[in-house]
Amino acid sequence: MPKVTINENLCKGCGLCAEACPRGVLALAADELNAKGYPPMKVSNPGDCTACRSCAIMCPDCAITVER
Amino acid sequence: MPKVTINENLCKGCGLCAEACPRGVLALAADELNAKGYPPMKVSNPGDCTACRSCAIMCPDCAITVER
Amino acid sequence: MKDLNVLLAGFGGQGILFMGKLIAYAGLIDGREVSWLPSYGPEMRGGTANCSVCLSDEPVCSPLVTEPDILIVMNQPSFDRFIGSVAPGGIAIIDSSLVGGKTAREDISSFYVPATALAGEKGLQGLANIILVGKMLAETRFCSLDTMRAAIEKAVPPRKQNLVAGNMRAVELGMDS
Amino acid sequence: MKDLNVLLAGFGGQGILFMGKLIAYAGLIDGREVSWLPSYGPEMRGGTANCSVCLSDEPVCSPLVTEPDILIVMNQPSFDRFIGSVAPGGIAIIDSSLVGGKTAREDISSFYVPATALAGEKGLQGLANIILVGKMLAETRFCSLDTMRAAIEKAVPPRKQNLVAGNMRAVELGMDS
Amino acid sequence: MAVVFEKPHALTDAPTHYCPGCTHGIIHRLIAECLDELGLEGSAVGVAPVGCAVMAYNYFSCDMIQSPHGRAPAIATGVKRALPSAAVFTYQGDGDLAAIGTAETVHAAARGENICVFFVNNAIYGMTGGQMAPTTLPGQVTQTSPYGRDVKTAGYPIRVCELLSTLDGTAFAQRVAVDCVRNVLAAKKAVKKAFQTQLDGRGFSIVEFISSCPTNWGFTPSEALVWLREHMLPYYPLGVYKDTSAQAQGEAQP
Amino acid sequence: MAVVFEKPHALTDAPTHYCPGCTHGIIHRLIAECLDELGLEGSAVGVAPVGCAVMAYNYFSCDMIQSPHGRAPAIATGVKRALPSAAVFTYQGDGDLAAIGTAETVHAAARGENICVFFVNNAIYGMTGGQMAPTTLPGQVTQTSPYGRDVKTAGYPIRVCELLSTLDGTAFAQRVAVDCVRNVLAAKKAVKKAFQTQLDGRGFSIVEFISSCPTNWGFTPSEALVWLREHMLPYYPLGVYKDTSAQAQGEAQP
Amino acid sequence: MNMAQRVLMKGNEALAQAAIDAGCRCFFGYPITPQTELAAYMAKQMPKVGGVYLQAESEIAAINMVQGAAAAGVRAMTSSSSPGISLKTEGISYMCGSDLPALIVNVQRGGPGLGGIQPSQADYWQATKAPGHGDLHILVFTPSSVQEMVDLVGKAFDLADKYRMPAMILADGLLGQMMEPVEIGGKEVPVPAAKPWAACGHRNQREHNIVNSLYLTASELEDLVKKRFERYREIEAKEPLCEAYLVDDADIVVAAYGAAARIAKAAVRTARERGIRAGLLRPVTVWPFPKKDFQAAARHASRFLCVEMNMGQMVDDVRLAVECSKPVGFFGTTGGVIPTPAQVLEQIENLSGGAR
Amino acid sequence: MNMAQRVLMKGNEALAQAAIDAGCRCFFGYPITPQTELAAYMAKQMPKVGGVYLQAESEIAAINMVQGAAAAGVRAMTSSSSPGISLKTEGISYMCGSDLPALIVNVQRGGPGLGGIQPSQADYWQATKAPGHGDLHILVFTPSSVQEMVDLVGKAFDLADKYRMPAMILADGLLGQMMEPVEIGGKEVPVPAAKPWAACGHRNQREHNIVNSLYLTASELEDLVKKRFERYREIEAKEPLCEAYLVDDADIVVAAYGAAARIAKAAVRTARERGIRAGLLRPVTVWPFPKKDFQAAARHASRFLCVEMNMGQMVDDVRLAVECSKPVGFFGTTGGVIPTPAQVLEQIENLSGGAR
Ligand SMILES: Cc1ncc(C[n+]2csc(CCOP(=O)(O)OP(=O)(O)O)c2C)c(N)n1
Ligand SMILES: Cc1ncc(C[n+]2csc(CCOP(=O)(O)OP(=O)(O)O)c2C)c(N)n1
Ligand code: SF4
Ligand code: SF4
Ligand code: SF4
Ligand code: SF4
Ligand code: SF4
Ligand code: SF4
Ligand SMILES: [Mg+2]
Ligand SMILES: [Mg+2]
Repeated sequence: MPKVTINENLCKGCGLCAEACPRGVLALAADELNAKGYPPMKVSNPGDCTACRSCAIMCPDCAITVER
Repeated sequence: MPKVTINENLCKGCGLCAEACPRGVLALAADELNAKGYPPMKVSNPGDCTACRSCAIMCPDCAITVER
Repeated sequence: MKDLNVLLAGFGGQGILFMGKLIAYAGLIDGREVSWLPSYGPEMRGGTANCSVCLSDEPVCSPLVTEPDILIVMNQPSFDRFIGSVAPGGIAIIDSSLVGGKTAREDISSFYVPATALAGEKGLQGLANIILVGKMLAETRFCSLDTMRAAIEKAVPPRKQNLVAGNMRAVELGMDS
Repeated sequence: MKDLNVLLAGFGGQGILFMGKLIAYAGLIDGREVSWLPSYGPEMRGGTANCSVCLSDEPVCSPLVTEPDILIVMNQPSFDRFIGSVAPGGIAIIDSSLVGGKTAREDISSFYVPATALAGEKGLQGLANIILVGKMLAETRFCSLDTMRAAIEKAVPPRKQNLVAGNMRAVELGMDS
Repeated sequence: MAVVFEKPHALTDAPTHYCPGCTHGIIHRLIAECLDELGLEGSAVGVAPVGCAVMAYNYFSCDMIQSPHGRAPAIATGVKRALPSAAVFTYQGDGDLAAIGTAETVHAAARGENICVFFVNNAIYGMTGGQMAPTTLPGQVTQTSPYGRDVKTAGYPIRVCELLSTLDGTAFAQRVAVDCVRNVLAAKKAVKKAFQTQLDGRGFSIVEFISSCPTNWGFTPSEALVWLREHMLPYYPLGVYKDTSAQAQGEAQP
Repeated sequence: MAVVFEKPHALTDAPTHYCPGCTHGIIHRLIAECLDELGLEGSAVGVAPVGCAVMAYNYFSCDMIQSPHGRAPAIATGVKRALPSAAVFTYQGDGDLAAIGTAETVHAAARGENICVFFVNNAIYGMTGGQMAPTTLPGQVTQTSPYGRDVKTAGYPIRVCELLSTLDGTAFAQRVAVDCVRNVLAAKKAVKKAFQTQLDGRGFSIVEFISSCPTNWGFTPSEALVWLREHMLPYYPLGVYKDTSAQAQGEAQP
Repeated sequence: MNMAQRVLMKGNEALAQAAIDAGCRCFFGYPITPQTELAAYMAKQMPKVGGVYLQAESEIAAINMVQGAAAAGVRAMTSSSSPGISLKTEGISYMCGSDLPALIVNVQRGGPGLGGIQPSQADYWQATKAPGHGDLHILVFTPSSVQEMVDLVGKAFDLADKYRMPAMILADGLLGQMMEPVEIGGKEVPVPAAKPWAACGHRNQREHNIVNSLYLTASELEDLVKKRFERYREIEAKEPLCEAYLVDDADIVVAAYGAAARIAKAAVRTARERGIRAGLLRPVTVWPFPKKDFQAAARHASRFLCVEMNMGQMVDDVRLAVECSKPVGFFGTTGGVIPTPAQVLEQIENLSGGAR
Repeated sequence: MNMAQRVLMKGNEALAQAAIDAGCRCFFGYPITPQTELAAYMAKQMPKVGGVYLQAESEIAAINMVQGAAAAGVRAMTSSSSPGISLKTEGISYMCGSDLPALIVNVQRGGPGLGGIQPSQADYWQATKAPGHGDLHILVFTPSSVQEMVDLVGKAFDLADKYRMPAMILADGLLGQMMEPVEIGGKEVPVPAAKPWAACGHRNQREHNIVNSLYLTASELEDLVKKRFERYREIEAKEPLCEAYLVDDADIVVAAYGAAARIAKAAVRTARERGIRAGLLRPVTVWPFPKKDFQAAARHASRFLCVEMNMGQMVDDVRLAVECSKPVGFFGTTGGVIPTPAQVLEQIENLSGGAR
C-alpha cells in the first residue's frame, strides 16, 4: 500500500508538497509548530495516496519519503 | 597641382603609405635614418600624385599631408 | 533614571526588531540616550532574531546587551539560550503560548504571558509582541503611556497610522495581563 | 682581474642585448661572477635598448651600470645620453656609421668604428654589434678568443650554430679595426 | 514495501538553512540524485558560491570547496586542471555568476572548461536581503531598485544561456524551471546531461534553473512559483540552447 | 592650394610611441577625425586602457583619463553618470576588454550605458610583449602559446560583437578592419555612427577594429595586414551586428 | 531634511544621508552584509536629489565608477565590507596615484576570507598601511557612534578634496547596524571647491586635462611620489584627530577606536569608579595616527592597553607613537566577537594590580 | 634538467624552473611586466613535465585557480606584479582563511596605480601587513640574487605546505630581469607530504572534505583565527631568515632586503674600506621578520639605516625590532629608481660623521 511519510523536523511548512499532491493527501498542521517554529506538514488522508511522488519531488527539504 | 608632403620626423618608415599608393609616388629612403632610427618615407615621384589620399589614410602616424 | 538594558528574542517575523524600535523611540521621546542593535544577516532568515536596546541618561557605551535587565522571549530556543543571562534582579517576560518551560531562577522576576494566544482571542493577530511590550511597561514603568503612544506613532510608517489604535490596545492588554 | 662594468646601448633590434649576453657568457665560461641586466618594457619597442653587464671576481652587487668602464653605443641618442657617464680612464666604443658627433672627453679612450658600414661591406649584415664586441675584446682583452668562441656557441641557439662562424669573423674584424 | 522516494545519498543529513519553500533545496536534491545515479559522489568536487547556497558545502556529501563571490568557475578550473578525473561542478546564484563572476563565467565557457555549472536564477540577491540582480526583471521592485528596475538607469536583465551559447567552448546549455513536478523532472534530466557532457570530455556545460526566492520577493512559496511562471518564464524561455552531443547534433535546436 | 588631408585637431602633436606600421595610429586618427567633424572635442572625455594604447591620453586633445587594466567601461560609466552631457568613449585592446575587463564590458553593454567603446582586436597582448589574448586564433603562436594556441587547453577565441549583441542594452555593434583604404574608410563611418548613437541617447555602442601588431606577430607592417586579412577576417566576420537606430531598423541585418 | 533633527537612525543610513548632505551626488556600490542598508538608502534617496545611485556589477566596477566620477570632478563614494574592500585595492591605489578625492566606506566584518558577518576591526592594517600597492596613504576615519558616522563624512569629503586623495570611513558592523539618536541635516549642501584638474570636457577653453597614474620614466614617478609624501607629512602634522577621556592624570591608558572604544569607555568609567586611574585615548583618525596625543599621555601613564576587535593591529602604532617608552598591552576579540566592558575592565584591573 | 648546472638565467626564468623542480605542477597567471618571462617559461616547460600552464582571464581568476588547485591538494602557484597583486588580495585572504598552501610571486614595479614598470619594493607593507582583509599573515621571502630566487622557491613551497598557508616571493623587476649564473636542478622532484584535508574526491572512503573560510558563528571564527595565530607565533619563533654581513662589530648597521640589499652591500664594503664600521643585515624573510638578528645587532650598533626602493616601509619594523633603542635612519628611492652604491655610501658616511 502506498505510504507517504513526513519528517516533521526537516519540514518547514512551505506547503509546496500539498500544492503538488493531486489527491489532497497532505495538509499543514493547524495549531502546532515544530522546533524551528514552523507548522509541519501532516498526512491527513493517508488512504488516498497513490505514491505518485509529486509531493516529494517538490519538497525542497527532503522531508518526504514515499513507499509502495 | 596635387602635393603630398611627408613629415620625416613623425615617419617610422613602415611602408604602409607606399603600399597603398596606386601611383608609386612614394618610396623608403635607402641610406638614411631619421632621429628615431627609422628610414623615412620619401616622395620619389611627386609628379604622379593624384591627391587621392590613400597614403594618408593608411599612415598610422599622421605623417602625411595632402594638398590639391 | 536607571539604565535599562533590554534583550528581545524570538523567531524572525514575530516583530522582535519592531518591539525594540518602540522601546528605543520611547527613550528618544523622553530625551534619553538610546541604542538599538539588531542581530543581522542570514541568521535572521528562518532562524532566530534578537535585538538589544539600551536606555540611559548618559551616552550608551556598549549597545550589545549581554546581561539584560529585561528579557522578552517569544520562542523556546531563545528562552533556553538567554534566560540564564538575565541580570540578577532583572525581569523576564515570556510568551507562554510559544515557550513551554519555566525557569528555576529565583533571583529574577519572571512573567508568563500567553501573548500569542491572547492576541488571537482579542483580534489582535500579529500583535503578540506589543502585548509583551505592554507587560514590560506595566512592570517597569520605563515610560509613560503617552510616550508609548507617541513611540508607536513614530515607529509605525506614516501610511499605516491606522494601525496605531490596535497597537495601543495591545499595549493596554499587555499591561493588564 | 679587475671588475668590468659594461654598458651597451642603441636602438631596439640592433642586437644590444645579445652583445651583453656574449660578454656575460664569456665571463661565465671563465668562471667569473657575472650579471646581465637589460632595460625592459615598452621603452624597448621603437625606442632605445640598453643593457648592463658586470664581470667580477666577487659576487656582483649592483647589476645596474651607471658609470661604465666600457660603453658601446650604436645610436646618437645613446651616445648623447651616456658618453658623459663613462668612468674616467674608461673606454667608449662608438659605431661611427650611426653616430655623427665625437666626444670632447680626454679622460677616456674613445674608439670610432664604422661597424654598420663595415658589416655591410664584408657581408656581415646584422653583425655590427659583434664587430663592436670584437673591438672591445681587442682593447681590453677581457677574455681569450677561445672563450669568446665558446661564448658565441652558447649564446647562439642550438639550431643556429651555423651562425657561429659569421660571428667569429665579425669579432675578428672588430679586433682588427 | 519498497521505498520509491527518499533523500539521495549525495546529500548529507544536515537540515538546510534555506527559507521555507526556497527552491535551492529542490535543486540541491536534483544534483545529488544525479551524483548518486551516475556513481559520482566519490569523484566529485563541488564548488559552493557566495550567496544563499554558500553553505552547500554542508549539504552535499562529496568533497566541497567554498569559493570567493563569483569565482567558482575559476576555483573549479583549478580543481579540474589539477585533477582531470574529478567530476567538478559549481553551484552559483545569479549575483554570483552573472554579476561579479561574469568574467570567470564567460571565460570558463570560452575555454570549454570541462566542468558543470549549475546556475540558480532567482532574479535577486537572496543572501544579502533582496537587492537587484543582473537577472532582476524590468520593473521588479527590490531593495536597490525601490521604484522598480528602471532599464534606463539600471540596464537590462542578462540572459545567461543565450550569452554563453555564442561561445565555441560551451558544449551544453539548457534553461529549466523548478516550479512544478514536470519541470523539476525535466531539470533533473538536464543536470544529468550536464554531468554526462563532462564525463564525455565535451567541455563546458551550464544548467540555468529559473527559481524562486519567496522571502525577498515577498510571496508565499506557492505564490512565488506562480510569479516565477508568469513573469520569469516569458523573459527567460526554457529550452536547450546548445548541445554538442552527437545525439543532439541530429536534432533541431531552438 | 587646399589641404585635403592633414592631422585632425583632436589629435595632439605628440609623436606616438607605437611601433612602425601599428594600426593603433590609424584608429586614433579615425576617432579624432570624428570628434572634429561632430564638434565633440570640447565635450569629450576619453578613457585610455592599459595596453599599448595606454598613453592615448597624450595623443587625444580632449580630456582624458587613464584607467586600470580592463576597467575602462566602469571609469566611463562613472564619468557619463556624473556628466551626462559629456561625449564619453573608451579605447581598449583585446586583453583589456575581452579578458580582464569582461565583466565591465558585458555589464556596460547590458546596462545600455550611453558610451562608445572602441575595441582594438589585434589577437595579442601587444604591450606586454606578445602573450595570448582571448582573441588569439586557434593555432596562433604567441609567447604564452608557444606551441600554437591549443583550443583543448587554452580554449576558443571570443567573438566580442557576437557576444555583446545578445544583450538588450547594446544599441550599436559593428566590426570593421583597418587593413586597407576601403576598410579604413568604412571604419570611420562606424566610429561616427557610434558617437551618433551616444548623441541620440540610444545606449551602448561598440566598434571592433580588426587590427595588426606587426612587432609581436613577427611580420613587417604590410605582411601583418595580409595576415590579418587572411587569418583574422574569416574568424571575425566584418559587419554591423546590431543597430537600433530608426534608420537601421528598416534595413536588414547580418 | 532641511532642519537639523534628532532622529533615530541606523549608522549605515545616517552615513548615507550625511553623504548626500555633504554634496555627494554619485554612489556606486555592490551589496554586502553588513553595509547593505547604506546602499539601499542611497537607492531610495539619490534619485530625489538628482543624484546617481548605481549598483555596479562588482566592487571592482564600483570603485572604478567612483574613480571615473571623481576624475570628472564630482563628489563620489562607494561602500563595502572587508572582502569587497580587498577587491577595491587596485582601484584605490590608482586613485592615490592619480590624486583623486573620493570616499570609501568599509563596514568591517570578521575575516579572513569570507569569514563572518559580525562586527570586526581586522582591516586596520589594510586601511592604514596598504590599501593598495605602492607607496601611498589614504585618510582613515574611525567613527565610534552613529553621530560620528554623520559628522566625519563631511570632514572626510572636505579633506579628500583638499589633499586630493581618497578618504575612508573605517566602520564596522556594530556601527552600521545600530540605531542611535543623531542630529542630522539642517545645513546647506556645501559647494565643493572648483577642480581645475578634472577631466570634464575642456570646452575648447583650456589645454586638455589628463588624469593618470602612469609615469614610465622612473625619476618622474619618483618626483611625484616624493611630492605626494610631502603632502602626507603635512597631513600627519595637521589633521590627526583623537578623543581623550580621563587621560590627563591617567596611569593606565586604554587605546581603542570605533566600536571597541565605546566598550573600552564603559570599562574605563567603571575602573575610575573602582579607584583605578584609567583613561581612554580614542583615535578618530588612524591615518594620520594621533601620535602627539599618545606621546603626551606617555609622560604620565605607566602603561597602555590596546583594545581592538582584531588580533592587535594598532599595537605597533601605539608602541611607535610612544617610542617603545612604555609597555603596550593588548586585549582583543576577533572573528566578529564583540568584547564586553567586563572583559576590558578585567584587563585594566589586572594591569593596575600589576602596576601597583 | 637532471644535473645541477651553473647556467646563466634570468631571475624570472630561474624562479620558474625552480618551481617546477620543487614539484609545482600548476601555474596560473596573467601577463604583466616585469614578470612576463616567468609565465612564458612556464608556458613552454610545464607541458613537458605533464604540468598545467594556464593563462587566466585576469589576476583574480588566476589566484582563484591557484586556490582550486591548492584545495585539490597539488602544488600550485601564480605570479604577477604590483597592480596584479592588489587584485589577488581577496583570494589571498580566502586562502589564509581556508588554510591553503600556495606560492604567489610578486615581481614588484613602481607604484602607486599603474605607476611604472621599473624595479621597486613599494609593496612591502602590503606583503607583510595586509596581503588581504582580516587578521592574517603570509610567509614572505625576499631573494636578492637569481640564485636565491631559485633556492627560496623550494623553501617557500615546503613551509607553505607545513604551515598550511600561502607564501610569497617578494622580488622586483631587477631580480626578475637580470641574468646571473645559478646552480639549478639536479635534485629529485620532492614528493610533497600527503594532504588529508584536500578536496580531491573522497572515493567513498572517508567523510567529505570541506575547504572553507566561512564561519557564521563569531566565536567559532574567533577560535580558528586564534589557533592560526598560534601557528604564526611558532613561525615567528622558528622561521625568520636573515643574512648578516660584517655585522659582528658594526657601528652602523644597514638594513636592506632584495635588490636594495645588493646595492647596500657594495656600499658597506666600500665603507669598511674607508674605515667605517658598517655592516649589513639582510632579511631573507620579511614576515616573519628576523627580530632577533636586529636585537643582537642593536647591542653594539649605534644606529641603523634602512635602504629600500620605497618611501621607508621597513623602517618601523626595524624600530620595533630594536624597541626604539637606536635611531633608525632611512635612505630610499621610489617609483622604479634604483639607488646607487655611491648614494648609499654617502648616507653611511654622513651617519658615521654624525656618530663620531
Ligand atoms: C566580494 C563579495 N562581495 C559581496 C559579497 C556579499 N554577497 C553575499 S551573497 C551575495 C549575492 C548573492 O546573490 P545570488 O548570487 O543571486 O545568490 P542567492 O542568494 O540569490 O542564491 C552578495 C553580494 C561577498 N560576500 N563578497
Ligand atoms: C592589473 C593589471 N594586469 C596586467 C597588466 C599588464 N598589462 C599591461 S598591457 C596588458 C595587455 C595589453 O593587451 P591588449 O589589451 O590586447 O592591448 P594591446 O597592447 O594589444 O593594444 C597587460 C596584461 C596591468 N598593467 N595591470
Ligand atoms: S505521493 Fe502523490 S498522492 Fe501520495 S501524498 Fe505524495 S503527491 Fe500525494
Ligand atoms: S514541501 Fe517539504 S518542507 Fe514543504 S511543507 Fe511539504 S514536507 Fe514540509
Ligand atoms: S595622395 Fe594618392 S597618389 Fe598621392 S602619394 Fe598619396 S596615395 Fe599616392
Ligand atoms: S605610412 Fe606614415 S609612418 Fe609609415 S612610412 Fe608612410 S609616412 Fe612613414
Ligand atoms: S533568501 Fe530567498 S534564495 Fe535565500 S534561502 Fe531564502 S528564499 Fe531561498
Ligand atoms: S606592440 Fe603591437 S600593438 Fe603595440 S605598438 Fe607595437 S605593433 Fe602596435
Ligand atoms: Mg540570486
Ligand atoms: Mg591586443
